[in-house]
Amino acid sequence: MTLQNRFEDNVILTTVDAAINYCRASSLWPMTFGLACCAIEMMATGMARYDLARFGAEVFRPSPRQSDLMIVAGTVSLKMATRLKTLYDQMPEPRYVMSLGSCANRGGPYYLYGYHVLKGVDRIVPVDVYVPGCPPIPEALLDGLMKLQARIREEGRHFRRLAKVGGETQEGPKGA
Amino acid sequence: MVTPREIHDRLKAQFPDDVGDFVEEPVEFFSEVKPAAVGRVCAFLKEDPELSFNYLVSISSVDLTANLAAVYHLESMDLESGRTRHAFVMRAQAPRDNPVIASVATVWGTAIWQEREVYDLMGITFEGHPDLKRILTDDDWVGHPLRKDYVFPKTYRGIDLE
Amino acid sequence: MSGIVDQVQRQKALKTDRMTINMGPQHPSTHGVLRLLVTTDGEIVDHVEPVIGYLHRCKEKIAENLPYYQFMPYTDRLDYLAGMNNNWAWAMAVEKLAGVKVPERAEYIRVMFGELNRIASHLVAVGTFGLDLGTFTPVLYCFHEREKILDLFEATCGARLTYNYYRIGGVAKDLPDGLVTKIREFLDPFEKRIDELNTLLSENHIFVRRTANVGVFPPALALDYGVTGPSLRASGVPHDLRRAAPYSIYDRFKFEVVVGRGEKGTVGDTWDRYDCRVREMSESVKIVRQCLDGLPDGEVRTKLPAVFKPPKGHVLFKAENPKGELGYYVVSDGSPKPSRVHIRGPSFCNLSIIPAVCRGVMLADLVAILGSIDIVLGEVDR
Amino acid sequence: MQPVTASVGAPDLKDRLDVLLTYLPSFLSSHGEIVSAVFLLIVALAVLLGVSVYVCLAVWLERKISADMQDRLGPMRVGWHGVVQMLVDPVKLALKEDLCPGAADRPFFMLAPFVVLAASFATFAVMPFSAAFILADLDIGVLYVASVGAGVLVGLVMAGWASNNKWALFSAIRTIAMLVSYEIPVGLSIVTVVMMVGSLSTQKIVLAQLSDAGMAGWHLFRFPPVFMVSFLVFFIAGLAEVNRTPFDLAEADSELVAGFHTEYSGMRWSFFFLAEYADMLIVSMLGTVLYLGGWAPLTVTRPLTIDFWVFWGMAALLAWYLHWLWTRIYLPRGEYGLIVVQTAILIAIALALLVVPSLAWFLIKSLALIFVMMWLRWTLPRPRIDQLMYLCWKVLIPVAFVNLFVVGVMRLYWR
Repeated sequence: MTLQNRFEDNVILTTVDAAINYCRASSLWPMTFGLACCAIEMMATGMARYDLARFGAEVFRPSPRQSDLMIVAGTVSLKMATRLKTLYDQMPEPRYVMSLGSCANRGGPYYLYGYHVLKGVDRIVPVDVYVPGCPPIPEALLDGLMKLQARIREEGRHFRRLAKVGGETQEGPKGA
Repeated sequence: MVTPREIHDRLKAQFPDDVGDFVEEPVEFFSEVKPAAVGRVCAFLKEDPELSFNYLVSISSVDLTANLAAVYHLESMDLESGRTRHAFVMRAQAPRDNPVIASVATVWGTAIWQEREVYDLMGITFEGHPDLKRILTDDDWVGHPLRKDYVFPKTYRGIDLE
Repeated sequence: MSGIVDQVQRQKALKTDRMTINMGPQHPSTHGVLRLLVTTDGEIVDHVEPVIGYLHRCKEKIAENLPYYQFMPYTDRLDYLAGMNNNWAWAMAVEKLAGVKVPERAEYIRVMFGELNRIASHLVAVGTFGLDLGTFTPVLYCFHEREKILDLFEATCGARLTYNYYRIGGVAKDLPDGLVTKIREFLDPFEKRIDELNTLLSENHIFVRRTANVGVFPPALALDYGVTGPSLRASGVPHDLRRAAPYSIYDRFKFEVVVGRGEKGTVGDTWDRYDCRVREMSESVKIVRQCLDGLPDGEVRTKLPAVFKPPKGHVLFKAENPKGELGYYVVSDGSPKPSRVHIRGPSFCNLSIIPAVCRGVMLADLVAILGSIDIVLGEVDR
Repeated sequence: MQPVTASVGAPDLKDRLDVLLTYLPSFLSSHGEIVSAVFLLIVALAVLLGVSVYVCLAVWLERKISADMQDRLGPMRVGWHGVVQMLVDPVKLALKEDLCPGAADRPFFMLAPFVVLAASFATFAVMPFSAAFILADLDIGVLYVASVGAGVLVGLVMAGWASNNKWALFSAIRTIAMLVSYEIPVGLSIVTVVMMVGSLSTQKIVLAQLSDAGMAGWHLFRFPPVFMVSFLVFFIAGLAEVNRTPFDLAEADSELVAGFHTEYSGMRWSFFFLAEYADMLIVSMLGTVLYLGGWAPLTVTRPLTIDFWVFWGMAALLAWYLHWLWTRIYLPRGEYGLIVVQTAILIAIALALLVVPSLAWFLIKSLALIFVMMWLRWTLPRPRIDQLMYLCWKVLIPVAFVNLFVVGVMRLYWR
């Protein structure tokens, strides 16, 4: 059996889990990775008016190795798709992906005639949060971030993601 | 100020075999130039002290069904005053099955990328270009997207595009 | 003795090699998804080859498949820092092709928003340029001002970045109530903010040392590579389409064409390109003020048929965008959809000069030069 | 389970305890080094813990200070004004996956963060936190800081080389060039102080600055402007030594992605981070020891004497003047009531500072220097590598040499 089933839910473990999840949720460092228009709104979110720092997420790390959150901000072209996958692979677990904007979600306005546009970033990397908009306003990005934080806080066990490295899916029923 | 008509006449006198008709459309006038002669003609347009077209605005490709065409927009700019002295448009058509046009990359630096773009998206080959390869799409891309008969790919590097 | 000779021999046999580095597509200072293949000799850059296309979004193909009206939102996403200007150029290109007249009030509104967007775009350019040179704070001050402009846009058309506000034959709708006052309220303290920026960044000794005499674009070379906009003007060529070939109603306004003066170094160096943008913001403020003073009443949009068919023909229309000359080459075959649209992106041409000027500079200078020409990848790759 | 041992074990244990209690005092008195070693270990762990706590605090402070300078709020959501952020980040980093790139030189890659961390933490051994609280009052204390501190360089180069990443390699090359060069001005300005005091011991240097006149005894104010120049050279070169902006070329975000730690993740990366902030503290502490009187109080040591009133009177006048300037620029005139209150507060602070222990003085001064470092970081752009070398070899080193010469002459004739 997997490692997970050796531990039953008990007070200590769940408390530790909750604390760890809280830490992870409150310290989501995004990668400096802007693709298109949405990246400008992502920058605007980091700036004084919207101030991503309030959520502890202003530490934009230029290297994927040190980041927790990949904000796919903008259109993923086919030329970029393989590189994006590489970047995702370079991130250490636990890692989260936010698909920002219609293009990253589903191809957006380029869905129909965009021969060179990937129709949804979830075709190559697992996505945790989708933020709609073209581009989403900074409030939407903040909302997405808070939704992601809420999800992380509710994660079943802190090693759930670790246990599934290399697995097919990152998602599963809670506490599976 | 030299009008496009006068420039066309000068070109016709200089290159009687290479320069074709002067087409007057409602908004823009242009000269037809033989594809193999584009390099020569452009070098002349740039070097001639009176014309001195020092600014290639753009090379636009057009799919004319039977032929593929490249449209060159040229301007002559006075570096002191920043004014445009005169402008000129010329078009070169090459047959669809073997679209080859002489390169102007040695005449204007900006043509290096612009010709690569035309090659990438329209599939016109520029003869004499120092480094003609795809620029916007990746090297393993199939087809030239801006042609009217282009079929959208179904998959690319294992990614489903439907 | 022989030991020393051996050592010398061995040193001669030591070979130094060029190193090829991949800068991007994910790199903090490539302003998006540009990739630079840099061959270096230690810190000295030997050769740079930009690799573009990571944001190729098939705009030209899409334009062929959509009616003229419907391509408008896509133009927003070309140079996404200056959506208004892109809209405007498209509108004017089609208007020129079809011979559509634009009402007076719409022209004023168009100029006004075009210039406001120019300020917003330059603010980002200037701020991120500071970011490239390693100072983080100016960009926040710049975005602070930019947000105020975006507020004005949001009040008018409801969007912060991709406006889709201009229409063929005018603008989408009239200004909301009280916007004129709001614009004035923004403009009055804005010039002081520019002074603040100059104190913080432009006159900073380290900043000047980093940018002056670095990456000089000689005017003839710049034009040869099709460099336009502030980058060309910084080289001392006063070429501004607003003055050289006035479109819309630019012939009515008094403003100065900003050129590089070589104040801190050579004409056409990185500092000049930066400085031109800063000074251009003041000029844009002047134009907006004149617009506000002369804003007439009346219609804002010419009525056009729902199925809009321009006559057969083709046109290349260029407009002076914040980055340079944005050109739309539109071919119409008389149908509701354009037969071919080619976009001459200013950033595309401005970027192409990089291999020519970045030989022998240091790696840090390469970043500075790249930042100073202010590219937007949406426009480079289209 | 073996219950047998448990039943017969009881008398044995009592016997052993008796033996232990009988012989332990004599053992300890005859082996004093063990006692001191254990004691040192405890103190060293305390310092280690203290420095780690400081790093967490400094990171939070840096985020808040930068936010304040940039007109934003900074961390707000976890705890009061995001103060818990300094616990949250380390926990997250500790639980992140520890990656080692396949092409990396694995042993060196794994080892490098520890080398850096060990080198920078080892220097705390000779820091005189107070008159009594010093781990090792070496006779060559300052030399020890300079030489052990240089061990950081080894770690950084290891990291840069072993990562097998071109950006990291670039950064390593820059680090070598920079750190080796900047050791010289740092060393030269340290020598000026050492010549003045006549000792390399950090504690002796502090004691030499301890006087009844308070601040006037600090080296910084000795023979103005000689030691002020020396301090400036030390501080600028020190900034470069610790890779802080404007001299953070080794990890220049906009050029080298993240420099030598591009490939590091999780805890190993946070070790670099820890070392960077610890290095900042070392330079600040060393600056404090050498120029700012170490743990010597800011005020005069004898309260309520004429020196005391002169010093704080001057301070009050200065505060009044600054306030006057401020009102001239930003506020309507005539707020003299505020100035009176301000002066009163100043004097109250002065009285309160008299009871501040010397350890706190040391920390306050060091943190003040750290604040200056942060302030510079969020204000200045970054020079180019050749300009950095120019600054070192053609500006700082000549200045430091001239300064050294002047101090030498003064030491000879002007005791």
